[in-house]
Amino acid sequence: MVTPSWRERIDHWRDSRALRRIAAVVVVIAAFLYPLVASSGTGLDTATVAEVFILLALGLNIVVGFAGLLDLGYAAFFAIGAYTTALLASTHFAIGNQTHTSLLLSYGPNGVHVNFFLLIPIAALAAALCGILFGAPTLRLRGDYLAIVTLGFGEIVPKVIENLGPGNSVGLPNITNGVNDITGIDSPPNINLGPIHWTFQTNDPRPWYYLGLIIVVISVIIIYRLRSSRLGRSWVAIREDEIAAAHAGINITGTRLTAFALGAAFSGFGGLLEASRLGTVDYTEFLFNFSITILVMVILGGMGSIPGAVLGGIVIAYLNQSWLTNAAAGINNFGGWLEKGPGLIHTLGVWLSGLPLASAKPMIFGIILVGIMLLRPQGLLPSGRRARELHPRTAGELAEEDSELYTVRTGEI
Amino acid sequence: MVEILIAGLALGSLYAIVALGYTMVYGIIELINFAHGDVFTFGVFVAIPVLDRLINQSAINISPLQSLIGIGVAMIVSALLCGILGVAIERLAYRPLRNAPRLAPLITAIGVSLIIENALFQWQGGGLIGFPSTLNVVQYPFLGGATITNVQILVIAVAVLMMIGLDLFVNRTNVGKAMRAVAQDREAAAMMGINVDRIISLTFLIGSALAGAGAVIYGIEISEVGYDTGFTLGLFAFTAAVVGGIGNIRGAMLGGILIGVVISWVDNLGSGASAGAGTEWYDVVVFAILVLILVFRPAGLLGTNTTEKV
Amino acid sequence: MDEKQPLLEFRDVDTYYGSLHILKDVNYSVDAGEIVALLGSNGAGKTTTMKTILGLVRPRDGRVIFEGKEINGLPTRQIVEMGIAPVPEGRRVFPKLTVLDNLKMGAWTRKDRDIQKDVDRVYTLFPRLAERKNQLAGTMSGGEQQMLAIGRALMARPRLMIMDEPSMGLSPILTERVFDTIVEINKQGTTIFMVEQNAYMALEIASRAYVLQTGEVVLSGTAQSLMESDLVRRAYLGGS
Amino acid sequence: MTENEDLVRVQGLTRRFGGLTAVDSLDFEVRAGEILSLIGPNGAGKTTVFNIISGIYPPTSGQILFKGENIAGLKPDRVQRKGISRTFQTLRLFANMSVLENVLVGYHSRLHSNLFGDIVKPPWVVKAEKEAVERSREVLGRLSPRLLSRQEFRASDLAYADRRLLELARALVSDPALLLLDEPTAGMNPTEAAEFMDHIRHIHADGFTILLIEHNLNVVMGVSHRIVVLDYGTKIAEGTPDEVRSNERVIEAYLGRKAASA
Repeated sequence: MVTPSWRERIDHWRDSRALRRIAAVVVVIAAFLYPLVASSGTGLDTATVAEVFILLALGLNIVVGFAGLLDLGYAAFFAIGAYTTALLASTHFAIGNQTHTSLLLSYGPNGVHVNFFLLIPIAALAAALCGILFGAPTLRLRGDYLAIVTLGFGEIVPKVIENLGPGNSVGLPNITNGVNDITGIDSPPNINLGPIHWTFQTNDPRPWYYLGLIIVVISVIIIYRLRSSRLGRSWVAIREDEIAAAHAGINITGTRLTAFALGAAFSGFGGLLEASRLGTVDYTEFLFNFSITILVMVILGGMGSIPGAVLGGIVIAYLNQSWLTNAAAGINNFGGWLEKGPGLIHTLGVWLSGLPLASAKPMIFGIILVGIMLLRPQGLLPSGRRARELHPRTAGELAEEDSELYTVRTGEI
Repeated sequence: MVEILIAGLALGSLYAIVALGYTMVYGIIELINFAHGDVFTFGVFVAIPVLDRLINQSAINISPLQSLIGIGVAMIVSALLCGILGVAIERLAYRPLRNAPRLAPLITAIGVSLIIENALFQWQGGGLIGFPSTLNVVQYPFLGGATITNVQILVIAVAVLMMIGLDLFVNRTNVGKAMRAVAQDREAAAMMGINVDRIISLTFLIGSALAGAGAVIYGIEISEVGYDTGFTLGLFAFTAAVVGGIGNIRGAMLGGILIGVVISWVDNLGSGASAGAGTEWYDVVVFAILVLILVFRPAGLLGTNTTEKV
Repeated sequence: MDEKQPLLEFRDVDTYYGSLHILKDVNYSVDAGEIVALLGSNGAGKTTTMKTILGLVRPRDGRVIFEGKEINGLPTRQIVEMGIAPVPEGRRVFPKLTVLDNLKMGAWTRKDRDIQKDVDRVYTLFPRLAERKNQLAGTMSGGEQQMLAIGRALMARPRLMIMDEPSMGLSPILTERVFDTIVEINKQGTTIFMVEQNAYMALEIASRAYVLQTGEVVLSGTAQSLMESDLVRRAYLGGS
Repeated sequence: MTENEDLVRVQGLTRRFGGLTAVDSLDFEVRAGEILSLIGPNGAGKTTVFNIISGIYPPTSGQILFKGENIAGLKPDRVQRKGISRTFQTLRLFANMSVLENVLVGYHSRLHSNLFGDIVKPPWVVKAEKEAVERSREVLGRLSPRLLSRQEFRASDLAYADRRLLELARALVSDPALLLLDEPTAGMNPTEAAEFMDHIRHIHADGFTILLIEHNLNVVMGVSHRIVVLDYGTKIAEGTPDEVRSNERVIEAYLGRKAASA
């Protein structure tokens, strides 16, 4: 009926399963080999940050991409994961004057220390639980209202952390250490498995990198499975037509809540990794701007696309950690060089050398958001279905319109 | 108590003015225009140089005439520039997505907000900027020993005038009715020969211009402003619009004033050991109100519940 | 056909949505004073025809001519101003405007603001609307809304009224009433081009008709000849 | 007891929107195995009745007894799980899903699964999924072999009449005890409508109970066992097609002389 355009053919080719599998295997192998060729520790550090970002992007992609819910406060769950870790695995909570020690948990005057591997489910569950508590009353709301409510949630959580520090005004004991941050967070225990000897220290990024990589690979597999399950199908159905989905027996709020909680769990998970890697947490890292940064990863990669989320996480991590600073320095230097020239070139040089690129990150993210939405709403590595939904008007929809446009509002009251 | 009320009323009037822009834009294209708060900040920033020129601030007593002219001119300039900015945003960022799924313009709006906010940051830096003093603050005695200042009277009066004017425009004039027609059924309006694009532009123009004019009043009342002032203010104003019933002009006014009074009240809570508790918690309170209203009465106080037709 | 110029003409019109071919080389002509019906099922291209006339869809090829002037490519506003007014499918009145304000919106493109005479004319045609002039349109029944939609179109003082499924969603008894009104309006001098599923009713009042199937005109002629045609009897009149 | 034969008993059903009473203390029943039609002028409250039964909004007052249990006020997904499926006046398909996926969504409530099953995919989950696909294909094939041959098509690429059929398949696949069809032939020409009527008859022959809203009198008179006529939210007549056709009040309010005699 319709001859496929070149773009559609390319999309189809990219959709082919075998090819995807091969690509995935190649990428994973390359990722495992990367530390062998990485020239410096800083490069690997960035890669480790990228892993956390990928986790966040994967999680938010469940919420935004799969379930179609715009969450503008996603960083709050990251904060919850990170602070759960900080409270349960650091010197912060001194209890009694005797130290009790066991494999999974020890506590005493030196604080509470829960085993890292036990913290994995705890941090994920804590975030998921907050997701459920917050989502249950609000997920009935329409998309844009939900966006603003999640934004509010994202503002509230750091505020609560800020306000529950020492000597807080509501008369509670010091829970979060407030503006002072929490430091001295435990690293994961050393791992000795056959040839693997990992010691988690701040001066060696390798164990962190491999730990993150394993977690990312497992997460990707889990999310692929979810997408093709009954639950994944329900997400699509709700996104496409909520009312029809409800009448097909899908519990709308419950299904959305699952997406929200799963997304939160991944974020909490990311928070755990980040907190234990840095050894410190600071609530000002989890504000609106960070929520938007994660959103940019998802949008850039392509809403609903798992490879897209991975790519988005990597790009934004490198942009954040190195590219932008390097580019800024380069451009400023280039400007300094131009300054030596005459007339207009000099003026241009002055402008370029003073260009505050390093502080323009929000603007660059803003431009990415607007640019992607206007020029390529499906993102860089689109998921087939989402691409069709996001294209302003596909031929099929318009044809549908010919018969349906006018009947949209004819229903009885 | 009365003083808190008056302060709340004045603050609320500011929210109401900004809320009008949200409510109009949402009413006509169902978009939360995230950039609106930043347009407002832009309005404050452009008013500063205008006032610097028109009002001799080294004078001990600024003459009332000079104040009035200065404020008037600043409001017009700011309204004009904000209006243009608003129309430009709509034209460049939202119009191309008119027929896209709703998530797309919403995400774009966030992007535009980031761009403008960062541009304002590049322009004025990250600190708080003092707003020029434009009139001599005079206190008048008010009910129960409380006082009211001329600034507060000005803020409330301007907000009320704006709302009445807008209400008359939308409900009484043909263009206003066309605006409502576009909001209710865009395609049917197009079939009547109404230029939908132009009406939507006009909506952005009016909403943004109101924010621009309100920005001057804000500067006078609050006297300090930062590049990100509009973000939080915008959120509160949006909350006000939702509380009043989004799309409803009188509702925006009512919601704004309610939010203003609540903030003013909460802000003053806490004494002794818990001194400052209110100041620490009031944004949490506002967001809690937002969530509660949306969950229990999504149509707002003055809005009517509409059931989706099937 | 005589050399008299038709009021509205489609000459080899092709429209596409993306790569989808909707109207395929379509020709219509509507003479002044006629009622012409366009029959066809959903997806045949009827609504696209209406949108093409109003300039809401631009044809890729071919011309749409109204009173000798090419109107394809003109903005809707200008087309309405030239004397074409739509009665859209599903009525599409403005639910939260009053009846009177709805009528005023119908007169939007009029340069003269002297619309009271036309309001009175609509009220004479539909006394029910006069009774409810200050009521919100959305609170009226389907039949009343259909009257309002027709009245609103009349406010533009059109020479051509294009109606999309005026019987849609109306009970048989209301359909009859609406069709009586259409005849009355036509008698008062407005030409009518009407898309209709209810072929029986449409052919009863139309002078000529076209049958559209998957974007192509497969049959056209006088209402009488169509009523007797096998294709129409089989597909649209449910007879045998 | 006649009560045992009634699949659905609607009692004193009332729904107000603001000041408007859309449905006014309405009583009627649907008997197991019949095709019952609701007809009436636009705005008479037919779709409102459907929306209340299927759970879009709760009634202001009144009961809906389904197999003896009051289901008024339940949410749509709960109603569907009880065994009531519906179609919509304006098609509501999952446009970007394939034909088969659309039907599979209709089977949702018959599949039992949890997060663990969805992620780990143990053999019983895989088996249930396979059964769901088979069942969906079977329903598609029984309804229309053409639709089955297009199972991989996107729903929005189907012709209009096929999309109507697909919506029907989605409603049928869960084997509902009651099927609500809201103007299924809207937008069809008489030939297509007649074809659809055949489908309704076949479905009925397979043992489904059907409640139908329809404007097309040919369809209504052709397939209904009984008809309930609404006007301004109240029942003005009830009976066989012949009884209704000759009822004075129905002619007055709805049919008109011409249609009644046609």
